[in-house]
Amino acid sequence: MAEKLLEIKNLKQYFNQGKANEVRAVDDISFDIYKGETLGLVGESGCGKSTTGRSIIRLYNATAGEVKFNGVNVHGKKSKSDLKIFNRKMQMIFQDPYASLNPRMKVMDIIAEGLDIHGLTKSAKERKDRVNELLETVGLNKEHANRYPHEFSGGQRQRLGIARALAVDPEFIIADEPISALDVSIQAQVVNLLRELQEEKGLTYLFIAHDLSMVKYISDRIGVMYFGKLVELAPAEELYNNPLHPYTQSLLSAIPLPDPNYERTRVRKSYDPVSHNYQDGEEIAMREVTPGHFVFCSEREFESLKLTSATRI
Amino acid sequence: MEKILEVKDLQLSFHTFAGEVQAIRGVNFDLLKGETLAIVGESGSGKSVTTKAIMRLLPESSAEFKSGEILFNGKDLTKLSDREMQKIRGKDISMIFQDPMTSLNPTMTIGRQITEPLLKHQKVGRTEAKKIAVDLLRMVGMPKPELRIKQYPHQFSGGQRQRIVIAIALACNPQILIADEPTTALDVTIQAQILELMKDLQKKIDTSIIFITHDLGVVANVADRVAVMYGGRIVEMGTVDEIFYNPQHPYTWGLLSSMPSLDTAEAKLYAIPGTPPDLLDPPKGDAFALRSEYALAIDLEQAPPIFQVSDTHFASTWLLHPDAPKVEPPLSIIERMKKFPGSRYYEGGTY
Amino acid sequence: MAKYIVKRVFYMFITLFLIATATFFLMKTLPGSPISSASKLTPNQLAVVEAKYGLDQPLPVQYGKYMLNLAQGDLGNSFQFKGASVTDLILNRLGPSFILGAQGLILGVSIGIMLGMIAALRQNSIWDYGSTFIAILGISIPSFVFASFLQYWFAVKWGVLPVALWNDGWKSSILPSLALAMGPLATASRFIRTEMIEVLSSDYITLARSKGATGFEVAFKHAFRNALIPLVTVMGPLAAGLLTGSLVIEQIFAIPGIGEQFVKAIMVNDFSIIMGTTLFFSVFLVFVILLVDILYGVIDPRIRLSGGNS
Amino acid sequence: EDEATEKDSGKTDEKDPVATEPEEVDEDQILNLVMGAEIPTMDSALTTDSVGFDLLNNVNEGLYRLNDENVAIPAIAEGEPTVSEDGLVYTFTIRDSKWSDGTPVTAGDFEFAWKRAMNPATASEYGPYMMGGVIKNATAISEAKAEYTELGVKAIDEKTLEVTLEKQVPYFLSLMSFGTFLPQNEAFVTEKGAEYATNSDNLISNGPFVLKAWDGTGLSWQLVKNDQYWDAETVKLTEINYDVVKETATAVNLYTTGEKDRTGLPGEYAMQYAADPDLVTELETTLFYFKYNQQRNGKATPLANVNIREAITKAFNKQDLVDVVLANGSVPANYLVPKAFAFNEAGEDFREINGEMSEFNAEEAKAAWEKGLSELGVTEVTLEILGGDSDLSKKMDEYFKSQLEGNLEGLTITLKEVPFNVRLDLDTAGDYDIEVAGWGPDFQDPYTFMNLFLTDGQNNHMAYSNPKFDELVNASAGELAMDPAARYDAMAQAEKLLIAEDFAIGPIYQRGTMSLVKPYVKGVVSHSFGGDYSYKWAYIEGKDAK
Amino acid sequence: MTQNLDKLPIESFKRVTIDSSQAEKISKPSMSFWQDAWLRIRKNKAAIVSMVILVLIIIMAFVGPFLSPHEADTQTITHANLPPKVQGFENLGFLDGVGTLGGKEVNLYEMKKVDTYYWFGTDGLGRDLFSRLWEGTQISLFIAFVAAAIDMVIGVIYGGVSAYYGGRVDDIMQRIVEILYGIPNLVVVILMILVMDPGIMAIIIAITLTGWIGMSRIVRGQVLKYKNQEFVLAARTLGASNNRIIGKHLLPNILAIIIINTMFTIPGAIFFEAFLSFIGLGLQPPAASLGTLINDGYKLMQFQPHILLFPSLVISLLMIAFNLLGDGLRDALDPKMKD
Ligand SMILES: Nc1ncnc2c1ncn2[C@@H]1O[C@H](COP(=O)(O)OP(=O)(O)OP(=O)(O)O)[C@@H](O)[C@H]1O
Ligand SMILES: Nc1ncnc2c1ncn2[C@@H]1O[C@H](COP(=O)(O)OP(=O)(O)OP(=O)(O)O)[C@@H](O)[C@H]1O
Ligand SMILES: [Mg+2]
Ligand SMILES: [Mg+2]
Repeated sequence: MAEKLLEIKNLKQYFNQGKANEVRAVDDISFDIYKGETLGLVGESGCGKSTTGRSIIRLYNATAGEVKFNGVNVHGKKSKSDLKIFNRKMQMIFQDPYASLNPRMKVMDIIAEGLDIHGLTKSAKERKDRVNELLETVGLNKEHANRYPHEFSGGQRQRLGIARALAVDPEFIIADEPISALDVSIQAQVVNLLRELQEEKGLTYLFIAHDLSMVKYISDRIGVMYFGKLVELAPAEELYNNPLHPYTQSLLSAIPLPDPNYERTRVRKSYDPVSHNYQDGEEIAMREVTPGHFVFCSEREFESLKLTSATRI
Repeated sequence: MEKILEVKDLQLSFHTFAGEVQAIRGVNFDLLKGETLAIVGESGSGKSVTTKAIMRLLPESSAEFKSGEILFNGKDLTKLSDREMQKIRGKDISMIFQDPMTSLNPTMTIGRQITEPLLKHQKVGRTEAKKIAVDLLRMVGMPKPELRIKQYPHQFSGGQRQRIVIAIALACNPQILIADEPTTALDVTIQAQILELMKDLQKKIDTSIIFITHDLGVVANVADRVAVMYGGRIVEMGTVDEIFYNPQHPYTWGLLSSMPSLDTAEAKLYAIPGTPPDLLDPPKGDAFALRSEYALAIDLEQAPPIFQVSDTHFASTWLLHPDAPKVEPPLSIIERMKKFPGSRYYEGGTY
Repeated sequence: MAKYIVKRVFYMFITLFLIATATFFLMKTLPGSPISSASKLTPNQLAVVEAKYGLDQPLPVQYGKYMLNLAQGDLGNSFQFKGASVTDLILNRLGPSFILGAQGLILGVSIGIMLGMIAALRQNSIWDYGSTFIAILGISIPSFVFASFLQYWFAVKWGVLPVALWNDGWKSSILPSLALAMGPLATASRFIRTEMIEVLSSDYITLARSKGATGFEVAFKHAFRNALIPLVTVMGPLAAGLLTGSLVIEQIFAIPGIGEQFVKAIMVNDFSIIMGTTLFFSVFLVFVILLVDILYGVIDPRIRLSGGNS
Repeated sequence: EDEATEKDSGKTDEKDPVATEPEEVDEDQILNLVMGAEIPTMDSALTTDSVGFDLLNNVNEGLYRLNDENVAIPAIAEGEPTVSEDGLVYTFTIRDSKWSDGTPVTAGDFEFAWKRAMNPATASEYGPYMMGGVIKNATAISEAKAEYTELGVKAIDEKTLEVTLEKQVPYFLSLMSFGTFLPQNEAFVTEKGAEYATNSDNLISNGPFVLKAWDGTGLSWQLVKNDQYWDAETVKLTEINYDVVKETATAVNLYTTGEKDRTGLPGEYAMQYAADPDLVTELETTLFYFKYNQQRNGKATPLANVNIREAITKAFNKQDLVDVVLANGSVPANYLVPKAFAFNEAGEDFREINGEMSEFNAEEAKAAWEKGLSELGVTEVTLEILGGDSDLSKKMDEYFKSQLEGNLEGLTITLKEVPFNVRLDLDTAGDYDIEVAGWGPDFQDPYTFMNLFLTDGQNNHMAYSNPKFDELVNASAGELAMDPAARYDAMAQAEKLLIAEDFAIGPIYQRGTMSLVKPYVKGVVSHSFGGDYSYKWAYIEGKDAK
Repeated sequence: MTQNLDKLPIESFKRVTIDSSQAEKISKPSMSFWQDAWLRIRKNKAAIVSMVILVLIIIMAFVGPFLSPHEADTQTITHANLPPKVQGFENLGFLDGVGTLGGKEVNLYEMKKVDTYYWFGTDGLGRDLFSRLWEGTQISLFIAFVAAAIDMVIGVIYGGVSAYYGGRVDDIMQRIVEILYGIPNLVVVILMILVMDPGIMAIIIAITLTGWIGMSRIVRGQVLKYKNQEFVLAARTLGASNNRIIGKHLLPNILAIIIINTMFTIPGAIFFEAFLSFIGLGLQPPAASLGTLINDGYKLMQFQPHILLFPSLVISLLMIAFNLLGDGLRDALDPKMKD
């Protein structure tokens, strides 16, 4: 497989650590992201998807664990200039198109913010040209540069967010539910744009969502999270066709599809963590059931999963 | 089947500081007894306003009812007094809202909130009402309902709250249940549970449901018939199969094909470009024309009338005019049409 | 809950300690002497008098003594009222202030709430403007002017109520309470109006209406309690303000209250009364704030008093 | 007595002669009064304020009492005392009278009270102040050179009190009516200890009235006729109800609605009530004057120059001041010893003897000013006026500023307005340029004013010193003490020296008060020093008729 | 359904290609937040009227003293206590120099033989109240504005730092505020005024001593709200410094609320100054403020109402205008404000 761009090792992110209201938002997860791929991350609301993304990009200081970007641990102590480089290489697109753009700034300044911070343009004219270019890249035009975010629709705003992220020429973009707040009819605009950009610029994505159908469409591999843990990680097709973890199965069975025939025959599976029946002392970990298909399971479950997968194929 | 609700040429505007927002620009539909009618359409297309108009819940200060009738069992709701309307609300027609987090009163126990419509409309005593409330909660699958009716909304999870809201809505066995995006704020797994619950309950008490959503997957799951709204109008209406497998309006096409099904594999999704129309100044002709690659010259001049496709299927697009050129819908739509017997792309086979 | 209160009481003591300390030293920097005829006395005589009050000792010693006495609940003796204990003085003066404060608060807040409700329910109508006008008038006219107006019209001109003094039972308290009520009235009505408008547009109100609740039920059963919550947060300072701020009204109506005495004490450097009153006010304020916070939890079930901050 | 400028309670002018018996007195003998301040204490040893002295005067009785002509007449003293040859030993006989608890008033009560006032443990302020230099050993006691028990007062027996003076004191008898010299019942005082006189329950009285319903700090109290009083027959009023009303407008309103029988009238109201028949205008014996501080913080001020002082003294229109700014019945003062206060043997007012001096005269002021400036070698002078913080003081200060700056070119006045006790502090420290000061007499003799400005006078604090003045004033209290005519002459000379030659102070006005008094209130006697009013002879007549 | 569409010409059914960039066009004119707010506030009649009144009062505060032929602190003692008299009103029954004297209506100008006009009458020292009123307004406004500005600066910094740095810093800073909050501020203020040399500065310091707490709480709430907003996070992922985040992202967003809150602190300060005057701790004469003027006037309310009337009117107008303007700004700047 391609080279690893990002290695996440035993990442933990606890909030209010040591207090009564401690939240283990991300609880010891490890995975890699390869150059040029899109890794989808799904899971129910509150399972820690955003926190994972934010920890990776250092918006939070991780409680424990490593995040290696191009082999360098970004969570270690870093000099200002190192940080700046890192800030350029890794970018984020946010969930809420309304909250993610400063309402008091013009589009021009919003998009140029990265340029300004990193001193990427020499003159005002260059800055302007670059912004216009970015606007065009995301399907808007230079007339929009002098407007304020509230004048845009959700889809347009989300594209502005993308343009902002692109301004610093990142290699890796974390897209935190970039479409869940958008209207169905314009979700496609954004997804198409992200894909186009990936092709053009060789970007790598971590695509976070809770809606599996769109994730499947855009992702090469998909990770499923449940309560702060990564429970399954597999190539997109594989995950859909052969979900192994009972939570993944339950999730897949719940996604409504725009197909009445399918809906009429849907059988929903429910997931109860108790059903694992884990014994004391059993080590539960990510285990590779089939090549590239990891499941969070015990040794005992692992064996039976391997068996069933084998029979399927 | 018997029509329980008829909406005729509803037109409604809001007066805001920026000007008149023509939110509803002539909506017609009817609701049959026991059926589920889904209304889909993008944000701002007027779904909520339509249903709130039925319930007469729009702010009187800014909403202006311009024309039309809303006939409920033959009675025109628009002509009722406030008092008469209050008797209908919660008893004959009730409503579920989008956000379970905000639609329960944070300072009132669940018990009081559920019993309120009972005490109001059913003439039952307090203890009796409490018993019914417990039963209702049990019915919507709440564990230990006797204990929980004494609790406050913040002590429940999102899914549980939505169940409570449903319990409230069903308290008086309404003839019509309006559900305005009841699951949008919920997780897919919880959403699935809620949808199942609603369908079960509908079977039990035989209400008619108006179900608003923009999620076509949900529509496919719950609806008998579907109305597609755009820019304050219903642009297409038909049975669920007609809409999903034989859509006629380019907006419906866009909607359907922008949602990847699990087997979509095209490099590019079909995307509707641009932004929704500004209802402060709605476009002259077809509101969707500016975003449509199938636009005809007349679309820019004149709003299309409603064309009938089948007994149950109507669409408002000039493309259905006999003189209009035959256009190729997007590929994914053609795929769908192949499954529908009445469509021109029908390929037979399993339906 | 218990833990929360313990924690709050602990903070209360720190607050009081700091206030006592700050006031003590601040007060000692006040120009002037508490001994009224100091200028007539020879240094010798003055020394005798100062020794009696312990004023001859160095500041830190005076401070230490004061704090020690304070810890035992002894506020010392007044300078102005020779030999009168400050505790007695405060207790004697507390009643009228408290009655006026309570009546003013209840009157002001209840009328204010009513005006605010009317304004919110009939937004942008003549009712709204009328009640806003009254509320703003309430905060636009200095209380002493308002009090004088009341006194002149109700007592002097129409003779329906006593002019002043605290000797006609309940009747004596009407005008001063009214004058005091203006502030809370304005605050309450503005808070309630803003909040009601906000609450009335919330989803759960729409849900209540969709259940068939009448306008009255919506306003009082559903919206009111929620709209009250922010008002409750300002009630603490408001109540304390009424008690401490009533000095103007007490002076005009010649009420033997605690506020009236306070400014006088400052003017004549009556250290023990200044200290005593300040501490009393502080205890009251801190206590009321605590009370309000507890009340807050009662009104809003979402707030559990678990020691966390908002 | 130092005086703040504003005073709220007015006094009645006595038109009805006390002697004539009233013909038809009302059934209800109740008087309702307002007071401007609370009672700080009823312990005569500790009282320092006018409210306290006023009440003590009506609740207790000393050896002497002021009558309606402000002449001290024997009260608890049975007739005039016998005075020793050298004029130093007075022997009083005590009349048969009782405390309100029925115990007799004895000579020992006087001895006890006076010694108690000198006892350092009592920390009395007025005891040493009033007795110092008068009663034998008082000064020594207050300087801790003698025991308080050595004070020159002795009860020979129950009925005989012997007082030994330090030196001859011509006004001694009038002092005997002053609050500090009242008797105290030893048994009662000892029993109550620290609680004594802190409220009406811990108090007994030997005067016309007893105090009731006073909680020690409250705003209301009552005087009720004392049946045990030896002269109870004379007392007509059964009840006097007091309420403290600090807001003058409120007091006027209470008067208007008939709840109160008397109210002081602030100057602002004067114009409106000018024609009111209830209006009573009365001249007090309190005098206000500029103190010119010649040395501030060790440095000579421009006021060290006599011409500058003269200029300021003459540069403001006093008539306008009293007519328009004060408008309360005050009169312009061109003197130090007030009008209608001290009289010589022949009954002539000291004022008539010494006349007016340094009156307002803009021309003379200007001339003196220029002279002074050139002597100082400057063209501009900035001076601070230290005044009180009452509204009236402030208004007055504004007037001074405008007048002085208008009449004296190159003068800039800054104003500093502080509470009374702060002003006293600054005065004692000599930290001011010009102070608006006031003085009310402590006894009925010009000496109470003159001694203020002795070089080491307790109230000098303005670096004024003139040996000639000292000599004259000291003589009046020393060698001339028993020669009334020469005394007056010496003091008249001293006053001239002080005001017309040295311009050490600049007299401003003699305070008057205006009050509204219900016409049915009769027989109230007002006093020029000590307690303000006596109600012993007061009665209500004609209220019922209304 | 009857369809009567025969009349349509065939060419109307030609397909047209829609310029896709056309679809992204925003038809509304571009409007910044402030322009939008201005539009909203323009619709709010009360706010506009308030604004006009405020501007007028402020202008008068500076120009007023020059309009009158009489100077503010010239004492013409013979003209003391005159009622208002305005040219041209002599025969109209008001503002004609008639006042009550001892319960009777008297033309005091005639009585005192004054042949000049005092539009708002005179005070007890014969000073022209018109000039004095405007000078007083000037001083009151000065006190209020300076106090509000100081409140704002301290409050914004304190609240901002507390919320932005959060954690321990916030904990400690909030404990301090809690304690300050527990101090009866009237007490502190009065003590402070007496300890300091009396005057404008003392009053301003006294007002601001605890005045900033309200602002700091509001700012803290706002910063807490905004600092985790996604646009701030976005700036942080771009490597923005704290200064940049505070200056470009936080401040501009909370500015509206700061302004609104300031609109309410200004009248509060004016009022407090009036209150201090009443208890005798106000300005030192001859300086006048609305507070001292009202205090001078209120005792004479029954006889010479004009002394009280005009300053009361101005203070009330100021209060009403600032409050309504504040309300209007709140509606305009922050339609859904909820801290
Ligand atoms: N700053 C924080 N302090 C405390 N708890 C937090 C914080 N941020 C997130 N959490 C908690 O961590 C958990 C994971 O949150 P996170 O936002 O990562 O979930 P998510 O999977 O992104 O959910 P969603 O789909 O709703 O965006 C949640 O329980 C959340 O309440
Ligand atoms: N109270 C109101 N005042 C002014 N305009 C309103 C009001 N309520 C709705 N509108 C406008 O009416 C139009 C239709 O709104 P509606 O809420 O019906 O949309 P919707 O289809 O329900 O959208 P969503 O999917 O976002 O809920 C929108 O343009 C909206 O801005
Ligand atoms: Mg998230
Ligand atoms: Mg909606």
